[in-house]
Amino acid sequence: MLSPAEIREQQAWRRMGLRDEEYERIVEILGRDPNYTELGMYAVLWSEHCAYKHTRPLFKLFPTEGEHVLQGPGENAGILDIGDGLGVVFKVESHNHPSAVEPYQGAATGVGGILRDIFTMGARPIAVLDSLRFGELSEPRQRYLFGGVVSGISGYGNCVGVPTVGGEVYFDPSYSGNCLVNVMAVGLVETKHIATARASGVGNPVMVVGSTTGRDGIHGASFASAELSEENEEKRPNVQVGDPFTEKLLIEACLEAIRSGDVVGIQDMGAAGVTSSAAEMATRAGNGIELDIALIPRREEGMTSYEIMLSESQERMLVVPQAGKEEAVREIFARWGLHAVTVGRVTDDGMLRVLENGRVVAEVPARSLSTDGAPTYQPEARPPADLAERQALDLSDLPEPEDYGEMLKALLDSPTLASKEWVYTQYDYQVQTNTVVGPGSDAAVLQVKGTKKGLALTIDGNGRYGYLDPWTGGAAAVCEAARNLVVSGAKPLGVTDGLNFGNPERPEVYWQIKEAIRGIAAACRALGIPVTGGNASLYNETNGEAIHPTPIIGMVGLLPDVAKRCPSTFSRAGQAILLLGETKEELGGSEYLWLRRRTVAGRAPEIDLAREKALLETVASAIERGLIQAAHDVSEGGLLVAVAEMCFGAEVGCGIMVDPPGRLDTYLFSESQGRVLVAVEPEDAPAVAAIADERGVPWTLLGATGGGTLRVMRAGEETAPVVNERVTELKRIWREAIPRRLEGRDRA
Amino acid sequence: MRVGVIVFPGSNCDADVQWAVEQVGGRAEFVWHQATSLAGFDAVILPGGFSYGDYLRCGAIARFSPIMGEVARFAGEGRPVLGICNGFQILTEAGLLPGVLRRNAGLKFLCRPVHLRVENADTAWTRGLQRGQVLRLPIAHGEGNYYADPEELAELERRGQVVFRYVTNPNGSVNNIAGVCNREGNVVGMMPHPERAVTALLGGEDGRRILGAVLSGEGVRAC
Amino acid sequence: MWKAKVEVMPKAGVLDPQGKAVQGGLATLGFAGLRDVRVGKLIELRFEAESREAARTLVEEACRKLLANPIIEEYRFTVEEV
Amino acid sequence: MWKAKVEVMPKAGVLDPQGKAVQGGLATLGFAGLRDVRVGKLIELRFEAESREAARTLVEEACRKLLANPIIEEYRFTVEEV
Ligand SMILES: Nc1ncnc2c1ncn2[C@@H]1O[C@H](COP(=O)(O)OP(=O)(O)O)[C@@H](O)[C@H]1O
Ligand SMILES: [Mg+2]
Repeated sequence: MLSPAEIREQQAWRRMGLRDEEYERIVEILGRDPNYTELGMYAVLWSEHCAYKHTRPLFKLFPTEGEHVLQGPGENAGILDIGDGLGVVFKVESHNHPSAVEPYQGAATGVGGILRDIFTMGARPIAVLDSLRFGELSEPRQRYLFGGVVSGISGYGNCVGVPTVGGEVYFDPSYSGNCLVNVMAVGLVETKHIATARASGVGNPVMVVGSTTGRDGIHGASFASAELSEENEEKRPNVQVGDPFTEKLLIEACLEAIRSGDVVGIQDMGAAGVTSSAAEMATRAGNGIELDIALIPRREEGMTSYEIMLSESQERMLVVPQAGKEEAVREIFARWGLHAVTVGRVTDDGMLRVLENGRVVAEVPARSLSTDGAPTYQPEARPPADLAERQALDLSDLPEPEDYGEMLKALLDSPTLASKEWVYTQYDYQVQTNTVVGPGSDAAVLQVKGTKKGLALTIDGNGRYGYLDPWTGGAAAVCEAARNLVVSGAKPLGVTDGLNFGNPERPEVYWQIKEAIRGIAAACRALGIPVTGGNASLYNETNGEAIHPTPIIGMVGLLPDVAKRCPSTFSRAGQAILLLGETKEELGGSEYLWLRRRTVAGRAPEIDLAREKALLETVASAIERGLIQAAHDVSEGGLLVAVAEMCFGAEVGCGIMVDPPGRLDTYLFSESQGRVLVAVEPEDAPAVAAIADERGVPWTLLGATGGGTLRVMRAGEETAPVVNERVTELKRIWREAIPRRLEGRDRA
Repeated sequence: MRVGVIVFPGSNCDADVQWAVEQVGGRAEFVWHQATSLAGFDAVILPGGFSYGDYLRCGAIARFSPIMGEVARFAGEGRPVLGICNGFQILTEAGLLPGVLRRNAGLKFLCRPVHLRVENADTAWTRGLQRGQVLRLPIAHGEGNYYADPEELAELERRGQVVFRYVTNPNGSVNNIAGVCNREGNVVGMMPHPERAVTALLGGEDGRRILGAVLSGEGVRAC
Repeated sequence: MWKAKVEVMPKAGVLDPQGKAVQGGLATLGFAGLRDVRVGKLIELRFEAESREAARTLVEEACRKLLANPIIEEYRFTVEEV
Repeated sequence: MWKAKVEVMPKAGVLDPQGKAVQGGLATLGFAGLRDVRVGKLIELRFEAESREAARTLVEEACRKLLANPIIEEYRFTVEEV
């Protein structure tokens, strides 16, 4: 470890990712030069990953209040009140960089980390959702990453016994060098047992519980805050290995300890390990913490104070029990085979004081380390120079497809649109016996035992829209998530956002971040859905190439009566199919355009928030009145793909009649927002139309369910359908698209 | 009827089994793996999950838990014992059921509904069913690939110890075996999860008959 | 202090899907001439024992009781003093 | 025909939950004096190659590309003619 003088001489902070002015700020705070351990602590906690230096100033744009909000941003996760003395705790977290390096463990520890954010609030985790982005499956490396990430999530989630009930997967070359792995976890808490992450009560002991501390993941947070490149290859931290078995024990032990009433505060050790949990817990309570690292149980010999303070060993928590209750807490953990060791106490001086065998090795104001104390930046923001070029799209030299049936098959065979069964059958989506609607629908629906209620969960985002127009990318993600909940019969209650972008120090990236956040905020305000927390992952770049700006929205909704959930697929013949909303000539950023041209171009589909709201109200009201037999939102792939998906569930075909004013491909494959397909009993169609009319929502009677084929007719040409394909064949292609690519098979 | 649900470190279907038993009108209580008595219980269920993380072989470590001696005694008295998924694996490792469960042939964890044919309706847990009847139950396992060596297998078939067979084999199990019982028929192990299929809301009720067999007293009478 | 190296391999005659998968994987990577792949476990133990004899007895018992399942696996081991 | 024995073990310092679980399991079984357990993979390959040199090159490449994950595992191997 370098001396303070050597640190200055070598400008060692730069290697740790700190700027010169940040180092000077540390000197100012301390009134002296930091020692090596202290410098490391600041470096990690002031990393983008921990401190949100570039995004924090923008978060104030989000609406964070609402009648259901029990806990907004600021704690480990947000909480929504669902009545009956229960709260839903939820949050999303990214594990992009670790997964790009070691997909299995990167994704596995991502699941472990976000689950700890949930049970640290006193909630039992009840669901996981995963939002994934990879490059194209034609590349062997992408197949390796995809397979590894999915089995990592499966390996961890299944073992801890939390069902993975939903998610999304997109494939686009922009993610080739930087896959995205965002995981959302959801928990249920009795509101009287909500725990906080505050180190309250001067003199209370501070305990380390769970796993032992090793040298893994040191500087993981800084690593997550830098671009991936060849040069920083050897800077890669020791990869953290997840131990879901220990996590399962930790869940049970922590929940038991919290319920016992003996615990004052509890916080998981995530990025930046004990440094971050101690600094944050102390800061939230306005106190200090003193701890002796010699007391922390470790699994390796000869660890330095620096290593112990920065280790990101998994499955650990910091617990502040009531003074005198250490033994009771220790016993609870011992019963679960876990250690709980007193390592320090809460002080009144606001300092995070680190001792090693009684000798002070670091001493800094806790607040200065915490998110509140870190510097913030609002660098220059400027639209990309080629924005106009990106948004230009001339269809005149794109002839309409000759065979619409083949075009539909090509779309269903696109891995982005295809069935994700290969993914979710690897997840235990039923453990805990709450899963009423599992993966494969618009939203997952869980029953809430002991009540009639249901929770609906979804996670959505589209990086291509973000690339063409980041405001729209943000707003569209919110609207799609809300639509997915509403078509399932739920009322959206709250949002957690996952912001995935490139290097914020580049003006066009910072512009994307700002625009996306503005878009999310505007949509949340318009739809009346508060944001209760989220995560930002920046520096998703490889060798100077940024990912598409990819804001992701996780959303939770409530069904007063879970028995009234609405399915997303046709159940039988003879029902009328209505399209609610308007189809515009919007091929920009569509999967169709990608398949035909391999380009992401044009204007992102337009978002009209007032119309979106009217649409959601229409659907909600029609479902509420029992008029809807099935409802499905129209998203990537456009209208025809959405119709096909509705056929697949029970293998019920349909015929639809179209009469587009312009090109037929634009009508069938445009990804216009604000559209929902519904199946209704014929006699109910007028009532549904009336509800739509009342709210000014355009509607179209498209056709009817029935038969074993999917048929598309142009008005006036009923005898010569432009599409006439067997549903079973379409479904086969759609189900096979991903496995066949992984197994190197051609489309049969 | 009191059902003891054994909780090993890493069990994660324990609460599900308790809930399911209650749904079919029984009472279930947890028994910690370090307990040494099953006094007062009429039946015992070893639930699914990942005992000790299943890091070595599924069920290999759990079978040494203190309670397992008592489970063996309980089973030896002819009383009903059911192992579901990880519980089945533990029972085979403990030698209370024949065979072993290997990694799925596809090497992937597999969660989905399957169809099972009832092969033996005379066990403590299948009295409520009919031979040849087809049930729909969910599976969720990475190591459900049943194996017994050829002689043992022939014996099992001869004695009717195969309780359930997959209609379509999802995992490579020999003879499509999804569940087996001991010679006496009071100890049954199965990979599918009956506790996940006890209400229509969760997608099916076929599991009720299995859990219910013991509760109605039929299972106890069977022995 | 003793160190034991325990090798647990699928028994001959028992299908080894993992070995098959690795074989397939290596073949796609262009490993020509591959005839057979078997995948097993390697377990390294460090422990105290009075004598080589005692050390072997301990490991033998660990194998029989826990480390290998005789229905599908076979084991062998070496011990050395360290 | 050549036979290679590849040993893949978790790197020192990397958490080995399997090893930890086995250690705990053996302890409950009464295996006293156990200090450390690590669990890895043992892969046996049989294949054709021109020479020992060629055989080693093939296996080395198989290890790097597929059999071991260099970020968390280390490997060593032996080859012999059979
Ligand atoms: N990574 C995944 N994990 C779990 N479920 C997934 C995953 N990807 C997709 N799914 C399931 O497939 C459904 C369809 O996915 P998607 O087409 O993205 O839905 P939507 O457009 O309605 O959001 C999802 O709602 C989800 O239930
Ligand atoms: Mg949808």
